[in-house]
Amino acid sequence: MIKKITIIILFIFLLAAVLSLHPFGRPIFTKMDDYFIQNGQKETGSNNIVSSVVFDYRGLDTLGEASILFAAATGVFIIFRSRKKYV
Amino acid sequence: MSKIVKTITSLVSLPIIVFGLYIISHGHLTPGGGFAGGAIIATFITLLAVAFGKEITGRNLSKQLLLLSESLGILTFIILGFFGLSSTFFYNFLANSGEIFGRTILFGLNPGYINSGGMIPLMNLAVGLEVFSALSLIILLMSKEND
Amino acid sequence: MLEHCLVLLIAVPLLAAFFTPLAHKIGEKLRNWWVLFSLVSIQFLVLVLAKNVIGGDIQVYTLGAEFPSLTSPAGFPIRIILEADAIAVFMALISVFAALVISIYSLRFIEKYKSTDKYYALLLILTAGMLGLIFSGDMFTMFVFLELLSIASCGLIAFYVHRGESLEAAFKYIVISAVAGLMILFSVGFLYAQYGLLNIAAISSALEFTFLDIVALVFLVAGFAMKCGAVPLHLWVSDAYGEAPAPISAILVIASQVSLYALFRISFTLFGALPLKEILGWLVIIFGVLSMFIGVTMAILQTDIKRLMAYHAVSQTGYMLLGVGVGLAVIGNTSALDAFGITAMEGGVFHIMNHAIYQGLLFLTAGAIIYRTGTKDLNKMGGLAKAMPFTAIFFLLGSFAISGLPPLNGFASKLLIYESVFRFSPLLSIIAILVSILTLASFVKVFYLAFLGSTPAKFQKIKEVPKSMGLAMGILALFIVLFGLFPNIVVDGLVSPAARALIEQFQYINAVL
Amino acid sequence: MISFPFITVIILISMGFFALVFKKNLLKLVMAIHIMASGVNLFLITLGYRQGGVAPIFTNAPNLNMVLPTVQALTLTSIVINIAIVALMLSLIILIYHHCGSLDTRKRKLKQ
Repeated sequence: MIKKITIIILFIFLLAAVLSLHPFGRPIFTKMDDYFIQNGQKETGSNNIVSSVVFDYRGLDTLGEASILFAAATGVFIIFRSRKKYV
Repeated sequence: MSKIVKTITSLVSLPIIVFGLYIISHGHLTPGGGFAGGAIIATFITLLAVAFGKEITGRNLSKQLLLLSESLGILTFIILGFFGLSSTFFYNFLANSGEIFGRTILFGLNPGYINSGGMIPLMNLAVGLEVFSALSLIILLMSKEND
Repeated sequence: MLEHCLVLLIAVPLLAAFFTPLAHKIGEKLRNWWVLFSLVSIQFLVLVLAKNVIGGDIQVYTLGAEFPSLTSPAGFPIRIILEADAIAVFMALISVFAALVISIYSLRFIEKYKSTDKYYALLLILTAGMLGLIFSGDMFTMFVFLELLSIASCGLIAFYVHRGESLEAAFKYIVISAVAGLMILFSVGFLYAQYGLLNIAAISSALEFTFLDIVALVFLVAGFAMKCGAVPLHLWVSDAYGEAPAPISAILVIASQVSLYALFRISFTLFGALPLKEILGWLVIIFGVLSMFIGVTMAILQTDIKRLMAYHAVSQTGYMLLGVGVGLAVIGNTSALDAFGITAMEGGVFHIMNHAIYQGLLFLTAGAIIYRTGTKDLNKMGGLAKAMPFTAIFFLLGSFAISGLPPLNGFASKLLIYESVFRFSPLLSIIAILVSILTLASFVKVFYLAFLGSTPAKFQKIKEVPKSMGLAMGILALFIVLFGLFPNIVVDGLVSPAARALIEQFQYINAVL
Repeated sequence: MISFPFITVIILISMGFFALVFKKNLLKLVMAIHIMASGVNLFLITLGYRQGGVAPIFTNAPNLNMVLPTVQALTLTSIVINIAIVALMLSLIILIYHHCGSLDTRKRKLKQ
């Protein structure tokens, strides 16, 4: 019973938090994104600003993400390394 | 799987690969890029695993090859980062430099020139290879029935 | 080359991790040398970085800019900025040193299992994840490297696939890490919605006291508290440390200390300006006291040697939370802060290093026992002291250090905590001393059951552990005694600049803006 | 006017959290994590929308009023992290099923 109450409290808390956000479609502070849109092409030379953000402005995130995929594939390989002898 | 499914997979596999490579190579012009294109090509391996079953998933050779290509893909990606170490890690030294991908792009709409992204197309290819082999490796490993 | 060593600390372990499977294809020997060589070079890089960060100012590195210190071309930070101040270098020293010792230990410990190159690749990725989480000055990069840490350690916890418990432990660990990561990502979304920035220094300078900031603070503290093994969400700790291979449990202790560091980074640097520091301080103190007490009471009941040490790790995390929580609670009035707040924080931070060392040594000795006898159950063991004298000595050293007996390093940091917390509120420090006595009691029981008494039939002819495992345990034991006998060198040289760096939030911000 | 996308985000996250807390089957736990992750991704994407905005790609874009690009980069990373977590969980479930014969978290009978 307590779990149901906590879920409802969490729902109301989240609802109050989200409703006090900026209205959908009108973000308040966009100076970082306007900088990307204005000089994305000049600095990185690519038309797709999202690709320039993913690979050039925030390259370390993509390196972390590619190594996350590498770690997941290695983890799955460790888990399934030998279904027959289980060693 | 039945004969029809096998023939259809062999027919449809080439368009999937070409479309995936298009998405990867035009990552800096059109939506998509390394991750989306790699995932598209990984569906080709899933299709093979579903259609041909044990012939594909049982073979160990395909898994070793995928392991190799995964390590190669991510090694090229991190070495591209090391190339820029003259000024800082991940520095886009190819952009606006006139060399292989160095065409300078001015602000505003343009039809999109293929050799314009600087290091971004190379990174797209490296990440595409890595994502393709990681996802298909996971699919092949998980679909190994206990023989 | 010097200013690049901050980013090389993250790039070199990743490069080494991606090359290990290829090195394994060439030869087993080559792979071992490759892993050890890369870890030694990372250790060298950390020492170089530590030398000029402890003495001088905060090192800043912008990835992808023309030159490393071009942090904000348009008045606010655009790219990802790595930032190393004294506390970050302090944590990095512990993580890299532990990873080096653990890879020396697991050369012989893991060799009889299949796919050992994957084990070393994941170990190096785990080290890169820890270093990335420590040095990232960007909220989203912190989230990415926290996830990298969780996924790499989930693969390692499930290493003994033939035992059902370790699969269950890995599943519980990955569920908790996924939920914690989603909470942190949700709060990064809230902070981005309000300020349009992702850099920690930029957000904390633009922070105003709105309702959404409190929501973001709640989710961040909840997410990192889940990952650092504090009491209310410590369910995964006993399973994860108990079922993983012994060297992996030792480095998982450091991984949860690193998310403890991230919790301090959030509460001190990111939300430094918020006036509600006392409530946050008291919250951390309550987490600490609960962890101390529940950890030790659960530990006494255990019969499995590694689960017992896992619960002790939870109770020791309580000491760190208590120490730094007292510092956070009194950060408002400067008179109390200078009186005992600083010493409380120094005690907490110094305890992070000591705990990492002696908890690592205890897990490695448990691994040595399991390597030779094959069982984890204390009732089946007995009389191992004659057959494994070195392991017995190392275990004794570790248990004396964890229960804070004078000549060893546990006593040095616990004394700092007792003194300062006593002046804050006597009851808390009495509880801390009581928990230390209970810890000593439980470890005396373990020593008697495992090492003294009659040797069961099948353990008559077991030999001492191989050289490389003995060497790894010896290095840790050496540092226990060293820090115990000369604590002031370490406290003045490493710990007090780290504690001061946590408090001085404006230095962190001026380095970027 | 109420911003409806944020309400769907909250519904998704609470549904995921509800299933995580109450459901006992391991597979349903994986689905719950996946639903919560897509809820958070939707939250990130809707934060970056601008009224009448177009995707921030300059090849033949209809107009220059563009949506915020950084949020889409964050969501790309978050989706890949979610793939990795679900892949690890599913492979663990396959082997747990081998060991325990059932996916119910309460029944803990080890087969061998």
